[in-house]
Formats: sequence, C-alpha cells, structure tokens
Amino acid sequence: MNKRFKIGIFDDEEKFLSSIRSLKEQKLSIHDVFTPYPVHEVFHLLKRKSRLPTAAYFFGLAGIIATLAFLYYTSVLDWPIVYGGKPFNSFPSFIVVTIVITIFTVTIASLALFSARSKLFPGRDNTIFDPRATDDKFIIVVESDGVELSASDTAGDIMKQLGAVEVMEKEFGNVNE
Amino acid sequence: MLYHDYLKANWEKVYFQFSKSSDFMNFWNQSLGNGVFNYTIPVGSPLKFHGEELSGAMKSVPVANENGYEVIISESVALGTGMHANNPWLMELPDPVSRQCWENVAAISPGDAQKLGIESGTLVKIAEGLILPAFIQPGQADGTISVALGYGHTGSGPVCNNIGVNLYPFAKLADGNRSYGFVTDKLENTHKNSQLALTQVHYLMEGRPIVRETGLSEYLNNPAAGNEQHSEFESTHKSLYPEIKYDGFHWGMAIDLNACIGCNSCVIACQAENNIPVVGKQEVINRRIMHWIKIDRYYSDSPDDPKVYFQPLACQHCDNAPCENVCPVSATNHSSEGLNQMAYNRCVGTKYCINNCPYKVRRFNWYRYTNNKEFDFNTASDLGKMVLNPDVTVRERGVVEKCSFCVQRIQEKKLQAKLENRTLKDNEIKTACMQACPAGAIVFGNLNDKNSMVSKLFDDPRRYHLLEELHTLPSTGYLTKVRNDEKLNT
Amino acid sequence: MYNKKIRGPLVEGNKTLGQITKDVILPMDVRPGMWWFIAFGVSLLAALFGGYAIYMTVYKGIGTWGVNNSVGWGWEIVNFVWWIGIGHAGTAFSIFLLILRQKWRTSINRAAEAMTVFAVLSAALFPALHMGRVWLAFYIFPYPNTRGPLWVNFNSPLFWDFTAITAYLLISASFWYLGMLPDLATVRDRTTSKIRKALYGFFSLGWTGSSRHWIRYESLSFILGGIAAVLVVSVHSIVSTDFAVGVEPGWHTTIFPPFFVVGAIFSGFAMVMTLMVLIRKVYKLTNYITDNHMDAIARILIFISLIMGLAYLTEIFIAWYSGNEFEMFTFFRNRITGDYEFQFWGMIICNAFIPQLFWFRKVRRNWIWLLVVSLSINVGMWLERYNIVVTSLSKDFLPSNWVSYSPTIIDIGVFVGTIGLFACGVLLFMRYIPMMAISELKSVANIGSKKED
Amino acid sequence: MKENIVVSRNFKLVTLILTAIGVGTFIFGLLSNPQLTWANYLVVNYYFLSLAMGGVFFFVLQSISQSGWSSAFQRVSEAMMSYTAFAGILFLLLVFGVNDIYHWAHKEAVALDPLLQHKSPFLNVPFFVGRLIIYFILWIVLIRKLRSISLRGDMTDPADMDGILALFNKSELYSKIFIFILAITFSLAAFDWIMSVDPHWYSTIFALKNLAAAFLHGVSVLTLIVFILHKRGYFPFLNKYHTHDFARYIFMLSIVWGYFWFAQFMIIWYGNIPEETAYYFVRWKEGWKVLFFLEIILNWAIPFMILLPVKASRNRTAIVIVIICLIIGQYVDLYVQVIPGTTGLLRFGIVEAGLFLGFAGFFAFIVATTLSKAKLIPSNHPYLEESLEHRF
Repeated sequence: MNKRFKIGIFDDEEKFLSSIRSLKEQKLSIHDVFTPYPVHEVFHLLKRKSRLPTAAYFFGLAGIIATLAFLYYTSVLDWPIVYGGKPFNSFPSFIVVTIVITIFTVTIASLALFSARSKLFPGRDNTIFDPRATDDKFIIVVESDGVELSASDTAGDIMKQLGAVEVMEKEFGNVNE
Repeated sequence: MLYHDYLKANWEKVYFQFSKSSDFMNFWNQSLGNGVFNYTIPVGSPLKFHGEELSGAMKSVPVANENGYEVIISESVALGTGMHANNPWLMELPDPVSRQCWENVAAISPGDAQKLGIESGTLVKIAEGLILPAFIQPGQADGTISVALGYGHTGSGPVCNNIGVNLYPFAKLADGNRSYGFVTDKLENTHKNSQLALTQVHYLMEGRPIVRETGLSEYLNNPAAGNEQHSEFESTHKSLYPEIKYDGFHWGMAIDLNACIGCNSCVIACQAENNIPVVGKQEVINRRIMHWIKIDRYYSDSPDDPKVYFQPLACQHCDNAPCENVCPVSATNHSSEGLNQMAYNRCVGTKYCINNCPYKVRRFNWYRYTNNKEFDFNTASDLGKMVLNPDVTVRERGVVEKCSFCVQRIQEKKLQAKLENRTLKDNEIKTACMQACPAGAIVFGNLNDKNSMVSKLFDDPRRYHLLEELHTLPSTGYLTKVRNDEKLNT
Repeated sequence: MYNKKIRGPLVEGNKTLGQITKDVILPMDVRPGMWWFIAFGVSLLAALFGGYAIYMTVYKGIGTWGVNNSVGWGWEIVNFVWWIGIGHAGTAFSIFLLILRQKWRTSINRAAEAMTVFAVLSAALFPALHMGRVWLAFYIFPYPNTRGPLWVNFNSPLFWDFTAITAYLLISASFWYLGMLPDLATVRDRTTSKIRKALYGFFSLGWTGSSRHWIRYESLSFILGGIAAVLVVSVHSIVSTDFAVGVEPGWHTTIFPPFFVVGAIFSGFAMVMTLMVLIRKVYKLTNYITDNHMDAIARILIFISLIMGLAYLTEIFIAWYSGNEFEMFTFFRNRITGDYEFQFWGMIICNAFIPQLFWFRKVRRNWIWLLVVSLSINVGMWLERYNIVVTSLSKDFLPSNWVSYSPTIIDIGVFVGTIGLFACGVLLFMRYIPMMAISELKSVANIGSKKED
Repeated sequence: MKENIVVSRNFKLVTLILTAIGVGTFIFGLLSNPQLTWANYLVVNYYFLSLAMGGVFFFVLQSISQSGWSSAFQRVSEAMMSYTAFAGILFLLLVFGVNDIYHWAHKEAVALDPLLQHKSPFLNVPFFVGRLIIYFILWIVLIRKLRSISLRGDMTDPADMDGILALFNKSELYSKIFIFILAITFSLAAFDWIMSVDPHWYSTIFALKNLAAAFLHGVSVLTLIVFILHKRGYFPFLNKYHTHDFARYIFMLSIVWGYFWFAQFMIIWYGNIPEETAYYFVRWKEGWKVLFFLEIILNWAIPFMILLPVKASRNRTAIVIVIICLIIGQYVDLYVQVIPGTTGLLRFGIVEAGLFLGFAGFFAFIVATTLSKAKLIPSNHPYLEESLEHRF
C-alpha cells in the first residue's frame, strides 16, 4: 500500500535540528530523519535507543559459560588425555580459549541481531526517500497519510520557515517502520 | 641360470661335506627352505704369533718424509670392506666418530688443515686420481690422512654406484702383502668445495652437563661422583601440576654411558625394526636424517688430543613432555604406561612438537619417502619393501615420528603374557636397540617393578636425566661415565 | 569540545560536506593512471610466483623449504608473525586512538583497516601451509567426529592461534565492512552506472542513513570496537604464546605477550605510514591526510620504538640476570655475537635507532624520510621475528642438535607471493572502495569551528 | 568556584597522629622482630611510592596524548607526585634493613651459591644503594621540573596564547623524557626492591606488571581524591563524562594489570620449569593460595565486572567500591610478592596494620598540604576549556 510523505531537505545541521525541535513542539509525528553522519542530538530528540549493548553483554555471558562447559566436557568428562603432565582441567589454558571464543560468539550474535533489527542484509532494498541523504543533506520525513491535511501542511511550513532548501511531498510503497 | 648352477656347484663343493644328509639335492632344498645352514668348522691346530715377521712387515711400511703424509686406508664402520655398500641403511649410517655418511672422506688433522687452509668439505688431492673431500678430524695425528674403503662402486647397485671413491687401487701389493696405506708427499688444496653429509655439526658440550663423567678412584670413593647436580636438581623440582600415578607399567630405559662403545648397532636395529626411511645424501646435508636413535659424539675441549664421549639419544618419553602440550590435534600425548605416544593418523604436521622438544629427537617426513622414485632406497620398489616390518606403520608424508620404545614389541609381549595368563617377566620385552647393543648398555623395562633391571639401574647413584633442570621428567635415565683415567681426579 | 585553534583543523581547506563526498569518491570514478595498472601487474606477478611456491609446497612437501630437524619453523612462521603484526594496525588505529580521543584518526582508519584485512589474509595462509598435511587441517576443529569423538588439545597455542586468527579475521573484516556501509550507500546513491548501482546497492545492505540505522550502527561499532580492542591484544599475545609457553631458550619468557602486541602495533603503524605516504602522494589527498597526521603517526612511532628498545634491553638484562646458561648462550653468543649477529643488530638498528630520526621535525615533514624510516621499521620487525624463531631453535639445549638455517627459493616465493597478494588487495581497495570514511570525515569536518565564528 | 584548598586543622591532626602511630609501630617492630618489620616496611613504603608513581604516570600520559578532559585535575596528580621526595628518604632508611630482607645481601650465602655469585655484580649492597639514590634523584628532579612548569602557567597572562602553548609543549617534552626514564628506572627498581626478594627467580614481565599496578592504583587513588574534593565542593564541573573517563582508566588499567598477571602466571605454569615455578609453588601453599586468588579477584575481577556496563562506570558509588577493592588489592599484591620470600609467615598483626596506617597518614598529609599550596585548577592550561565542558 502506498503512503504519502512530506519530505524536508536541509543543508545545515543546525537548521535541521531546530526544525526537528519545533516539529516536536507542535506534536507532529516524525516518520524518520536521514543524515549523512550520525547526529547525536537527533537520538535525544527522537528518543532513539539501542539495546544492542545489553544484548551483547548477555551474549558474552552465554559465550563464557558455554565455552567453559564445552571445554570441561571435552577435556575432563568425554575423553580425558594427559598432555605433558597437565591436569585434565587445565584452567589457565581454558581461559585463553574462552576469551577468544566468547569474543567470537559476541561478534557473530551482535552482527546477526544488528542485521535483523535494522533490516540490513545483502540485497535489501530499503526505501530511499531522497538519495542526497547519503551525500550532504539532512532530511526529515513526516507521514502525510492518516493525519489531518492541515497538520501535514503545518509540518511543511515549519520546515520551510526554518530553512529547508526544499520541501516536497512524495508517495512510497513498502515503507517499513 | 648360469649363476644358479655356479652357486649350486659351490655349495656342493664347500658345504655339502658338513651336512648330515646324503643326497645333495635334498640338502640344497632343505637349506634353501630354512634360509640358513648351520654347521661347525672343525678346529685345526692353534695359530701362532710370529713377532719377528710382524716387525718385518712393519719395516716394509713406507715412512713419509717430513713434509709428506701417511695415508691410511681403513675399513669404515658402516660398510666394512664395501661388501654391503648397496644397503641404503648402511650407506646412511654415520661414522661413530666423524658423524658423516654417504661418501668417504680424507680425515686430516686440525693442524695440517690450518696449515693448508683446508676446511671440512674442501676437495683435496692426495694422489694422482685421488680427489676427496677433506674432513678435519680432531685427534688425528699431524702428517696422517685416513680414508675409508668400500666406496666408489660402479656396477654394484643403485644405491652405492658412483658414491665416494674406490681406494682399492691404492692398496698396493708389496712383498706379497697388501699394503693398506701409502705415502704421499703432497696434500693439495684444490680450492673447490663439496658439502659433507654430516649428522652432527657441533662437537663440544659447551660446558653443559650432558655426558657426565668421573674417574675410577673418585667413583670408588663416592658412587655419585660427577653426578652431583642430579641430587641438586632433584631437590629443587617443584611442579605446579598434580602428580600422575602410573598403575601397572611405567616403561623406562637406562643407558649406561660407561658401556656404550658408540658402535651404532642400535641405530641400524631401530631403523630395521621401525621402518625408518633412508633419505639420501642431500637430505642428510639438509639435516633431515630420520634415525630415531642417534649416537651423539662429543669431544673434550682440546682438538689435538680429544677425549670422545658417546651418548645414544632417542625420545626420552618425558612424563612432563613439552612436545605433548603443544600439539593442537592431540596427535602426541601420554599413555597410561608413561609412553609418549604418536598417533600418526592424527598428525597434521605443524612441527610444533619438534620445536618444543628440548632434545630434538622428533623427526618429520619432509617428503613422501615411500613409492617415490626420488627416494629410491628401500621403499620405492616391491622388492625393497620386503625389508619393512609388518608390525610397524609406514609413515605418510607430513607426519612427525619418533622413538616409540618399540611399542609393537611391548604390546606383543603383553598380549603373549595375557594369553598365557601370567605376569610379564622382566627383560621379556626387548626394544630393538637393547637387543642389538653388544655392550648391554641399553636396558628397558618396567620402572614400577622395583626388582626389574631398569629399576635397579635407576637406583644407581650414577643415574641422571638429560636436561634435568627443565623438569621434563624423562623416562630415560643415563648412567654417569666412569673413566679409567686417573688424571681426571687431579 | 575540540579546540581547533590549539589543535589545528582535522580537515584542511574548509571543505563542505558535498565536496568531501566528491573528493573521496573521485578516485573511484576516474580511470586510474598507468601507474595503477603497472603496479597491479607487478603485484599479480608476485602473487603468481607465490602461487607456484605454494603449489610446490603442497605437491611435494615441506621438504622444499629450508627447515630441518632442529629448526622446525623458518621463514613461514616469521612471515606469519610479521603479517599478523601488520594486521594489527587497522584495529589498533581505530580502537586505541578512539580510546585516547585522538580525533585525527578519521581519515586514516579506513585504509588502515583495509590493510588489516589483507594482512591478516596473507598471514592466515602460513599456518595452513606450514602443516605437513594441509588437507587434514580440519582436524583442528573441535567438532564431534567419528574418531571417538577425539577432541583437540585445548592446551595447544596453535589451537589458540587458530581460534584467535579466525575470530580476528572475522571481526576486523566486519568492523571494516560496517564502517564502509554508509559510504557504500553514498556511492550507490551517486553513481549513474547501472551495474555499479546494483553492485553497491547489494553490498550496502539497504543502508539509508535513517536515525534508526545510525543509532544501532553506533552501538554496534561501540561493541565491536570494545571487543576488537580486547581481541587485538589477545591475538598477538596468543601468537606470542606459540613461543613463550615453549621451553626453548629465548622463547620462554614472560614478557612476550605485551612485547609482541607492542611490536605488532609498531610494524602495523609503520606499514600504515608507508601506505599513507604513497596514497597521499598519488591521489593528492593532502587536505585530508595532512602533514599533522603524518606527524602524529611519527610521534607514536618514536614512542613505540623506545618501548621496543626497552623491551630488548629487559630481555638481555634478564637473560644475564637469570644466570641460566641456555638463555645466556642464546642471547650473548647466538644473537648479540655469533652466527646471527647481523640479524640481531639489524633489528636493533632498524627498530630502536632509525626511528629516532623522527625527533627532527624536518624528518617528520618529508615524505621520503617518512617512507625510508617506516620501511626500515618493517624490515626491522621482520628481522625481530627471524631472531626469535630461528636463533632459539638453531642452537638450543644439546649442542649435538645445533644446525644452521637458510631459506630456499620456495620459502622466498611464498613470502613474495603474500606481498603480491597484499599489494593486489590494497590496489583493488583503492580503486573500488572509498579510501576514507566519508561519513566520519563529515562528522569531524567542521568540529570546533562553529562556536568560534 | 573555590580556587584553593584549605587543609583543616582536624585533618592535619589526624594524619599526623597516624604518622606517629606508624613511627611508633616501626620502632616497636624493630625491637621485637626486625625481619618482619623490615619486610612490611618495604611493602608499605613501596605501596605509597607506587601511588606517587601512578600520579606521575597520569600526568605524563595526559600531556603526551594531549588529552583535554583531564587538565582540570592536573594538580591532584602533581600533589601525588610530590610525595616521591619523602618516599626517597624513607627508602634510604631501608639500607639498614637489607640484611633482613634480601638473601643476596648476606656474604656467606653468596659464597655458597654460584647463581648469586653470578648476580653479585648487580645484586650487591653498595650498587643497590647507589641505584636507589640515582632513581630518586632523577625522579625528584623531573617531578620538580614538571611542577614548576605547571605553576608557571598560573602566572602567565591568559591572553598570551603562544606563551601558554610554549609552556605546555615544554611540559610535554619533559613528560616524554620522564616516561622513558621512568620506564627504565622503575623497571630496575621493581627488579631491585621486589623481585630480588626471591633472588633466584626472574620474570621479564615483572617490571611491567608492577608498572601497570602502580599506574592502576595511582589513578584509582587519584580518582578517589577527586571525588572526595568534589563532594566537598571543589570540582563543581565534574560531570558524568569525567567520571566515565576516570572509570575507563581504572577499567582499562585493571584489564592491563590482569593481562600481565595472567601472562606471567600462565607462561610459568605452562612451562613448568622448576627455576620459575618455585616462585608460584610457595605462593600456592596453604593459606597463601587464598591471597593468591584474592589478589586477582580484587585487582581484576571486581573492577572488570562492576565497570563493564556503561551505567556503572558513570556512577560514583560503584567506582568508589571498586577503588576500595583496588586499595586493598595492591596491598595484597605486594604482600604476596614480598613476604613469602622474606619471613614466609602469613600473618596480619600490629606491625602490619600500624605501618600501613602510619604511611597512609603521612601520604595523606603530604598530598593535602601540597594541594593547598597552589591553585586547585591550573587556570591557564590550554586545554582547560575542553576539560571544563567535557562531553563524550
């Protein structure tokens, strides 16, 4: 189903930020914003949060426990072998292995989670509202469908007033949240 | 068929008379079937010693002038007169003293070498048509050159053809006696070099307690003389690992350095028993000889009058083996009987164990030595493969191997004892080296059995381990050499 | 808050965001000069020579190398450690300088990370090749198997190596790739060629620059960065345990883990410098990779060089202090004097003395000098690994086992091959991937300038 | 913003009483059990010297890396540095105790021991004392230099940007020299004072490990001082980003220390060569094993676990808990390093406690008085602005 969007294009970070602020003040819902580099202020304004670090912490914990358990099982329970007089449970050696395997686990799991949550994977074709977002423009996208016409227009006006170089309305299909 | 007839006729003439059989064909077939014919030669009158004639013969030996050299032509330890030159095992067996193989060399004294600017490997001309690589032999008297016989074959087989120089033409007949030596007035440095196939290139111990020795009277005073470090190291041995108990067997080997004469029998016995490949001259030059046991030879410091030490060195089967720790694929680990064992099939050839072995007794299969025409020694032809011992695996290229304490023999005897429902007797298992040692220097057995020969030798105050300070806990012990040399005591 | 007046601008020439995009993407849009094709051809030839050497090694056996009964590891392990060391540069650059708040790293880290990936790929060849039976290399995986299941030996530093290198390759590659995502999208959105659009579209994974992407992207970079910091230290520490846990004199020493890590960063930074001097020269990117950048790397190199010198001294001092005859022999009679004195003193001069030239500002600002010194460090670090690997093995405990070592043409071939491989990789990178992190450059381009105006 | 610190009478009184307790214990100890006392004297003396060295490290590293965020706290590290001179005097006293601490100082022991004879060109009393004096002279001279450059900054005209930068560059240059000299001298000092307690044993990473320990514990005490001063209203601009950066320092250094500790232990454990394992063998017996593990738990495991999440590393209470663990941890670490090789007695009694309190009081007194002697915030530091408005 196609949706209509109001798109404001800025070439200055400050103007772009003040537009977001004032859109927020007017309680206008912003679909998303697009920037050529990460702007931390935006994360605060739009209350964007990532729980990836928490997830990674638990991946790490799981990795440590699983690795140590695996090492203990293989070297002590399943097939104990004497190497150079070392005890079966040669803990200092295990620590080295555990560090690396844990790192490995965390990486793979975090990458997978990132890919799944951000919907980024090879061949993925996410909607590009305006290709200049990856070059030098800052872009605010406001949803026009499902809101009153006046609200959508207000958003456009605000952006124009606050220094958008261009404001347009476009229709896109298959837009995901 | 000609040779067959000749052989048969010879047997009929020489050996048939000793046989109890009446029919020659019967005797012939029987001997052929057995593969051997045993007989006793009737002893005639005892031989007499003729002193005068000896001194006469001595007089006929030519004496070199002041600037000349006496050339001594000797039998080599490995090849003897050259009869077995085509045997690759013997061809690759290093000389006990020079530690060199695959050709004959002109051994000259360090003094002469220095005088003429000769180094080991320099080609020297001794006589017309006799150019040999020189070898500087500590202890060789100035003005003498010694060269081994038995090399330089031309039509005797693929291994020995065109290897070394034939010295027989220079062993002239004089007064009806063959003179194994001649005099030459010059030793010419040709300023050309060849590489010698040496199996050991450094010959000093560098003051390290590798071969420990003492004098007889000191030994009589204190049986631990010369071995003081052993108790010292033993007292400081602190391990961070829990001690491992070996129930049942704990195999060990004691090597008496006093008995070892450096004859190399153990080397060949081991090679034959364990299917150890022969690698050829170039690979020996590349320091890749495969012998599982080798006899290290050290000289005492003075090159003019050195004392010689022999030390058989094989895998020490350490209980805290540094090599086992580092193998990533578990190819080498410790058996419940104290053996440091190799699983050839598991080995991927990282060579880490070779590096981490302080004794450097592990060997690597650098090339494929079987079915490879480039290594046409024993295992490239169907006939050659007849020498292989079926009880021992032939190793693949890229695999590490080493002394196994003849584990196949251990298993065989253990099984036999089990079938006969009895305990294993001491000395029942003989490793190949132990079996071959003419001096009884090598003793193998169970260290857990306090009455076994090896345990008794381990209780000897002369016992020590090589590189004790590393706490590798070898299962091989050495016994201090006791010299009959009273000078040592002063 | 970044004080531009004191610290100097990170990007010179008052670039706008659009200009940055244009400048960085330019080398990808225009056909490279003749030099590129020549360089690529030469690298390819070197790589082919390496291919031949590898073929011989696998077809005939390790016997084609110079190693022997006592010196079981030779050039191949030297090269392995050398490459892995160089492979630490990218990650070290991105992570450690991030931790130390060195903002100037932005224009260099992309190339440094690319270098890391190619260097680690080159390095990873050797552990496989040095196996006698490389076709059984999978035995090292601890997977349930039909052999018992007989597991692997978790005590073995080679197993640690294997896991560490696999993890490092994966993480450094994904860290690099992740950093590239926004830039690949930039290329995708700017190109007019259909093939390129499809290709870069595929590899940019559908990146749009949305705030949802950016926040997760930053979190992931933070996680991967933290992890990579630990990993970069642990990888080379683990490589050092290949030697340190052994009993060989000159190998068994507790300082090896940090010493190897520092050495790795040393050689890595030197290689970064070599590369940057050339890239700067060829692509005229002096506004982005400024003289100050080179200056900063040079200062770091002096610092590390002093640490290296100190580590050598510590080793030598403790070798004497220990009173252990084997240690003393290895250090004093086989390295400082003896058969390997050339390699030893070469190492000392290249690593500890020549970098001291960087104390002079003129040297730090002259590209030829920079090239000379950075190359000499690379040679020095190679010699250091040679010293460690070969000298200890050639003369260890029992004099009867003492031998010397020299490489064969095959050894040399494999090494040349990896250099070729590395160079090919770098050249392709320069041609097809934005050489600098565009999005990061944009974020620092105007730092510190706004408030003052 | 309060510019200067005033040391209260009470504080002076308490610290001086503690110092007096220390002196009293020392004299009592010398009379009752000199060996025990000297060994503990070494532990505690080295302990507080290491804190001062940690201060030096923090100062020089910040200068060399031109870090901006920390410049407001520079005076705290300077105050800690200034203790070095007093530590030097206290270390000189150690000369009277060498026979009680060091096995190699006994002529008759050396005569029987070839290994000690080999080491005697290095390990002998005159050279030992000579080195000690040289270390301290070098340190004190450089510390005074850095301090005077820093104080000169306060006098400069704030508008004179070039003059300020020139001063900073000078300070950076001396920092570079210092860190290099420190690396050499402190390594040797660690070999001299601590490692030679077990004269047969050696480890190449030993000096590095102790260097990292000094840095770690120095920075954590520095952080503690900053927090205490903040609580008293001195560093009002201290925000969560500063806290985070301090926590990161502690976190990273704790990992580095743990890494060195593990490297040393693992390599020795793995090689299992008696020459080296003798050291750990003693420290693995009976009660020592508890301390052995306590050491790694306090100095690595707890800081690592607590400071891993970002939230905790911006929380001052969490950080203070970690710092307290580290303060105990350093004592345990040194105790485990020194005591088994000297008295070999595992005990914590009056002598141990009294000496520690005495030194702690003295250290606190010196640091506080030095802090009060100059402006708390180096007002003309070129990066001060970055520090005051520090954001991540």
